[in-house]
Amino acid sequence: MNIALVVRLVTILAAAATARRATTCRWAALGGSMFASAVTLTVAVQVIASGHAIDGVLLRHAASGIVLGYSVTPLSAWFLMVLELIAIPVAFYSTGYFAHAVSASRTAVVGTALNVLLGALEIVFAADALIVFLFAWELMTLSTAVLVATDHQERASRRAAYLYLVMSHVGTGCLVAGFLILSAATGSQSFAILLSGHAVSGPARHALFALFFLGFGVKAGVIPLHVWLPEAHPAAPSSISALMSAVLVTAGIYGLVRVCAFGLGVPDVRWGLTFMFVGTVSAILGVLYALTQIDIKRLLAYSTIENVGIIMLGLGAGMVALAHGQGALAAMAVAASLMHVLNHAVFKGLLFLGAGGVVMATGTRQIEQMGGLLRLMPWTGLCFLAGAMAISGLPLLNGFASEWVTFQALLLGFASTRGLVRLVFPLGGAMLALTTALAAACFVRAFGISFLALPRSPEAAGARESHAAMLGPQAALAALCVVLGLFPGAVLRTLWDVTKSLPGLQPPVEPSWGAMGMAARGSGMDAFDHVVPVFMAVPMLGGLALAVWAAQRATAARRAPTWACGGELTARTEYTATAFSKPLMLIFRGVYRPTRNVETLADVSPYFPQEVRFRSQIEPTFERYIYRPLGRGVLRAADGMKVLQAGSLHAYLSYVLIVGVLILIWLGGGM
Amino acid sequence: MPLLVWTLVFPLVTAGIGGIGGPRALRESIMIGGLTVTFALSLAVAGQFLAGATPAAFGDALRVDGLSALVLVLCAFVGLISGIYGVGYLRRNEDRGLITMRMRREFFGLMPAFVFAILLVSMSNNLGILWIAVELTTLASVFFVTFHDRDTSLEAAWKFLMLGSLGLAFALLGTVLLFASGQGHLGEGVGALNWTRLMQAAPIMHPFTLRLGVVFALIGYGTKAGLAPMHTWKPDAYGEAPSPAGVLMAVGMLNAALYCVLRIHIISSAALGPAFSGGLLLTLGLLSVLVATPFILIQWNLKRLLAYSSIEHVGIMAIGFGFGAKTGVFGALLHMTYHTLAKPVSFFSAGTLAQLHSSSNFDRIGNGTFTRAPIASGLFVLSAVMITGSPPFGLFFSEMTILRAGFVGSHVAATSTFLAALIVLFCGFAYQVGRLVLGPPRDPADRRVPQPERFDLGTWTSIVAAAIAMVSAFYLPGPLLALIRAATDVVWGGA
Amino acid sequence: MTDVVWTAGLTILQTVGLLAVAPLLKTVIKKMKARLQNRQGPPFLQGYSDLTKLLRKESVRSETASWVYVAGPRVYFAAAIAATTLVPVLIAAAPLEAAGGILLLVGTLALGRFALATAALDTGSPFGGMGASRDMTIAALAEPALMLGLFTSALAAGSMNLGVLVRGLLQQGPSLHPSDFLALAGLFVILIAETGRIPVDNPATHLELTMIHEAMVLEYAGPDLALVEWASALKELLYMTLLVDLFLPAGMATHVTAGAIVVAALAWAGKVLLLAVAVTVAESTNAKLRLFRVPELVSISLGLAFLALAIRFL
Amino acid sequence: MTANLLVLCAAGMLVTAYLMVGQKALFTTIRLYGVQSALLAVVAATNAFSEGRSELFVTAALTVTLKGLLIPWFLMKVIDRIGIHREIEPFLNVPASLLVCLGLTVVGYRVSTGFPEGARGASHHVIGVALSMLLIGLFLMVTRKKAITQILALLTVENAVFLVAVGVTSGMPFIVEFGISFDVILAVLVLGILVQRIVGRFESMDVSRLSKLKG
Repeated sequence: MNIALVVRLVTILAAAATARRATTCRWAALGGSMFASAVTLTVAVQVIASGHAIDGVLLRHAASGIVLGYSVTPLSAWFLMVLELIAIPVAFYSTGYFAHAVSASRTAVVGTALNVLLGALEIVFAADALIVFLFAWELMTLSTAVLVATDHQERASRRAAYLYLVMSHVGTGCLVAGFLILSAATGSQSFAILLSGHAVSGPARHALFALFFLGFGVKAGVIPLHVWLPEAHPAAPSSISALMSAVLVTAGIYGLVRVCAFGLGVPDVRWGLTFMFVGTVSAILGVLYALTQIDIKRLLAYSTIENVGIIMLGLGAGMVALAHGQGALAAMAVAASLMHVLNHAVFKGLLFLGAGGVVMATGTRQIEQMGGLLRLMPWTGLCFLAGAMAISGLPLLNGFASEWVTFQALLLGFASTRGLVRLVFPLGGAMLALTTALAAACFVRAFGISFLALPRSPEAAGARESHAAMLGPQAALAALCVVLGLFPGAVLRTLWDVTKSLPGLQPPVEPSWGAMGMAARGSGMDAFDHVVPVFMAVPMLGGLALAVWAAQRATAARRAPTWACGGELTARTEYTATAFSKPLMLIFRGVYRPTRNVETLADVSPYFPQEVRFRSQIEPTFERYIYRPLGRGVLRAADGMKVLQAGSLHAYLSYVLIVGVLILIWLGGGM
Repeated sequence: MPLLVWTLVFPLVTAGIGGIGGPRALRESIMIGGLTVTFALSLAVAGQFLAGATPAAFGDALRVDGLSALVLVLCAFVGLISGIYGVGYLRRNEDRGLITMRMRREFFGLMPAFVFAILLVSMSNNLGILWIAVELTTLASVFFVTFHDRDTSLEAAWKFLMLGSLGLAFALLGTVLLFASGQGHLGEGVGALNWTRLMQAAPIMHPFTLRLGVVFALIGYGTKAGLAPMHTWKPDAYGEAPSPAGVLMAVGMLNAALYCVLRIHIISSAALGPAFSGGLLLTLGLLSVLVATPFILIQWNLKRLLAYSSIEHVGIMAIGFGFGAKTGVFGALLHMTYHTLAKPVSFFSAGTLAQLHSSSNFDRIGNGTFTRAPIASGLFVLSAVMITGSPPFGLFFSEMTILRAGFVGSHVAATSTFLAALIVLFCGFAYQVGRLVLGPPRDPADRRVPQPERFDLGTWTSIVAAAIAMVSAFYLPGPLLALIRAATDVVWGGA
Repeated sequence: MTDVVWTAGLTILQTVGLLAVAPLLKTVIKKMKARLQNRQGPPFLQGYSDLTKLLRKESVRSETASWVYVAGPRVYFAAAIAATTLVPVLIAAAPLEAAGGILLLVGTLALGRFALATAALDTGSPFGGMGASRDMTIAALAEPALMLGLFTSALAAGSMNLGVLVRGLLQQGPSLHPSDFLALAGLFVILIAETGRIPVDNPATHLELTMIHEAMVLEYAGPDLALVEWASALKELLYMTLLVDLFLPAGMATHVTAGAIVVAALAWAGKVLLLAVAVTVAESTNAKLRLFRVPELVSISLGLAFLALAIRFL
Repeated sequence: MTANLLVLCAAGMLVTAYLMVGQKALFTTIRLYGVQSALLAVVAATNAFSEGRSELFVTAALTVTLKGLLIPWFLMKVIDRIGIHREIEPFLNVPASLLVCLGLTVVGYRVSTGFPEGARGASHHVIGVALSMLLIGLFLMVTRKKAITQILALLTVENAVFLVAVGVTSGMPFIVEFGISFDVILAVLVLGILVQRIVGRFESMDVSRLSKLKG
């Protein structure tokens, strides 16, 4: 671990030193980063394999006597593993990507910030005490802000960076308060003691839960704390966006798991329900917003919110189970959410990398301007399709696996709890089903509109396939999607080892079905359900073969133009992304509150319009009704304070007079 | 003659020569030389203290204990770097022909005089001498406020002097009352006002008189330190003073004033227990932080921004002392140290930016300075990160320590308010820095094209200062740490 | 080893069997509809001749289409076939129940839908897009209701694996719990929605603007179209069988003897026919709903399913 | 006897302070300040007698020369040099001001009761007067617009402090006393210079116009 961080440090220095020569700097920063990540990965794997934590000290801050130490517990190791599994491909990708997408003058900044971010994330996951955690947490925030503001000429990215900073600082404030209250209560700083769960009890516990929920929720981007996410993630360079969406949010998740779920003693049922509720809302709203985006990176960002929601749902189920003292069930639910952390990281990373390639090739982020890219960038297209299918939770790919486990957890939760609470579980399941189906719709749209049919703009028509250095990582991640999808058992088994280390969880002793399959057992029922994707692959291939054989005449097909109602087929006759999501937009108009205005420009008579302009937009509910008023209020209050310093010496003197009189009255024991 | 007297003599002499005149090169070298020697001497004095001695002179009128040693070293350091930067700063204006003879005399004469006054404060053990020394700092700094001789600088100077003198009157009353409360137990002669004697007499002082005295003294010296609601002179004065003097005021004078506040605080803690003056400090500190916050959010002027930030920081230190307990006091002193190291960077870089654009008004400077003055802007961002208490820099650790002391001392409400204020402050700073540094480059059609940034003395000084501040975040030299510990003992241990 | 052979054999037999029957079902429903409208209707073997004709035809493809367009029908077909292997038909055991249960089934069908919808966007024809959009929309709305409906019976039987589930139901014997009827009603609506029947969709329409499923496959011709048609027929049969399994498993063969199989076959045919009649009636007595009325219909079924769950377990 | 004299002088100083609040002519105010300082000197002298502390005589002498004569003379000179009309226009009209000052006096006296009855039983009166004067002086600073009047107000505050020093503590250590007086002189000089520069720039010494620096 130390080695890894030393490497990071060296890399940072190297990157800073070679700032003037962009190429050298790029290779130094990214190469070093890959090396460091590899080292950390080995540490993580080692911990997970052995099941024993690795501790150590990074630095002693002599001045304040604060010791920055780390302790890689199995849980930390899991998150570290996820982090590095993405970090390495991202760095590799960046070697090709930065060359074109990041101006030479900024390479050093980006390279350095990237390494700082990764280092900070590593420390966040491995931190063993309060101060070091907050230290890394802050560092993470700052470096991310720098990355978001990379393109600071753009007003949008400045705004995004600022919004991000503000939101995360409010969050951090909650964390500082929470942790310091804990440490004041225990008189210690080490997580081992702080998060032993015996620190506080009574209402204070709920207050702390609220603080931590807010603090980590902001980073995780759960609704309604999400507003920064769809601004910040797209603003950064795509490979960074991949990192942010895939891993940065998991820092928030990590906190929620480590502190909210397992750090404050046996969770209260209401906490679990809060998690499930927030999770469901985030999932559905997230995917609904994603559905209507035409900026591909914003679309992916919103889908991140959706997946965080799914993760929260599983976690919440686990907490409810813990509250009911059902260790086995809780273990499964938590495992489900942790599994989804991994899977989401993989396919979201993949999708962002793909999007990055596309944006670079077409020079636009609007999918309405793309189209027909599959023929021009076949490999990117293929990988993106794989990612799209994975995120839509289709079998044989990894998305399905984790959602399957989540479903199981929810159903078993229903089967093994009593009272009205139990109805929450199947409802959660139904909502999860809705989410998945909507996600499928969303990504049919995303892939179909941007990669299929005719190019919708000259830029798209002129797109060229990405550099091999950028394709490699995508291929690797796509492959990972398939492997994790076909052998979910292996992942689940690993997770049993991880969950073993968490208090109150009782993972099954003998994991059945080996690497290929997963089984779910409920209390009282054996083999509630199991799944072995590989088996499913067989009839699939069989059916495919049959289809090909049956339709063999189709192999020699005649080509003919698409029928466009007798007209000529152009990009303008194609179905647009907006049109695609129109039905859902109308069905869920309660959520979107869409506003549309149509203006008809006619010169002779209104019945023969020259031009019809149509604009439709969805209302940014949270921004408009929560955040904007808040910000305005603060500024107005600040403005009001101006009168204190209005420039009149007499006023200033009167303050002193007043203070003097008041204090004299006070000392005189009142009048 | 003992070493600490030399420490005072040198800046005084330097001031004298600087005031007389002579060729530019000579003046510059004399000032830098003098201040360097002063710094070296202050280190030597601190060394004596660490070696176990307690340097003193004039019948303990001057006496260097842990607290004095710490403040002495910090102030001497600030004096040195601001002196060097000042030379660079003046050169820039000389090149642009903005400097008159009066300015030269004032600058080279008053800079070391100011340093002298501050050092005198930090060493004096006699409350009377202390008061006189503080008065001297005021008189010395007034002329820096009027330095540029603009309408606004006169206005600022008047306000500064009025509030300052009023504060000093209060401080004097406080001193008199302290003296009165201990009458009969303090003996005769100058020594009667010695802090050490007051400390001995503390337990038997007349409580009411003492209380009144403490209150007035705290308000008085608090005015000099810029605690709200007596802070109102600060933005005006800082906004008008040239940056090098600004640093001396924002760090040197601030530390000195805090030193006085602490001396009073210690006496009252010894006599009445820490709750009384501690509570007062906590209230004033919290008030300062809360007052500073909104003005940082809506600030329109670079230097005033820094002024409010210094109000915030003095507030933070006061809060730390107010929380009390060893942790709080230690945190506050640590904060003082790191603030002393970090603040000059922001003043220097801000000063450079202001000079390049010949204005410190955000609207006049316009945004996107990064493309025009990368070094200064970079340093400014860096210093902003430092003084907002973000990791990996020192103020993060000190603020954490103070916050922790607050929660441990179960001042939950106060600490939470403080924390919230800190967050808003960060947001405000982030916004201001963002709009200043980032953004598209100013269009070439613009007439107000700034001076090109050059690698001159000023720039180098700021770079070095930044380097020191950054290194110090991770490594404070052992002796300095020992000083902080000793100072903590003085303030809390009552040793 | 033997059980591998057994599984393989059963899988192939059942798949082939269902593939063979599927076109008949569609025709039967057509026929019954025609009769209700006092028309003659097509001959019973119409479905087969359509398929053979289509399969023999030359295939024409859009110039703008890519490999996705080609893959679409094939994956759709394969998914339908794969799905059948998870469903018990005659014997109280699904051929591939080792692979997984209800969730996998739903997932597999979703896979097919995904493939077809993507392919529909590939030609650049506005109708393809329209069809895809509407199909995905309705599917998305149907999904939660479907899941809830399935959960109800799964939780009742204590398993999500259709094989285990059916055996469980058979052991419990016929239950007349009201929740079953509610769930059945709910799932029937879903059946209609998913198989593109009136009132949700009109399989017989020739007006593009009202099409959903048809619009999606508008561009396909010849063998490609044949695959799509065949697969959707299979899918319909599959859904019906699923309903039968969940709510009326009586008569299934619990052990493999010729007699039992024959009985099971007759029983199955009867039950499916019953459902077919129900579908026909629904189609003939309702007018097609506007697209934006569909959510209401589906939400009704969602409500039914949830009600079923509630009254069953509270 | 001495005690009565002390209280008498102290009361006299308070009266001068009230008169300062009460009337408008600039020169009169300055003279009033002179008188006030003289009374302060008397207090010092009385204490010198009663305590038999010779250095208090020096203090008294210093006070008379510096505050009683030098400073008033200097201020008048400044006024003459910049020749502005000698009216004072306060923010608050006289009756209101007097009322406020009464309140402040009450506060001052109320606090003074907390003090120990010093050797001569006078101290709490002296303290009361001193605190009241302090507050009144501060009040004058707040309400007076002209730079000079503000300086006078400040000096009144200073006098109040000195009154405590000589009246209650029977004198601070001499060196300190000397240094302090010296500083006061310096301050006044600087203030004078500033006033001249202000008037030279704004053609007025109405400091309420100095309000450009906001926010």
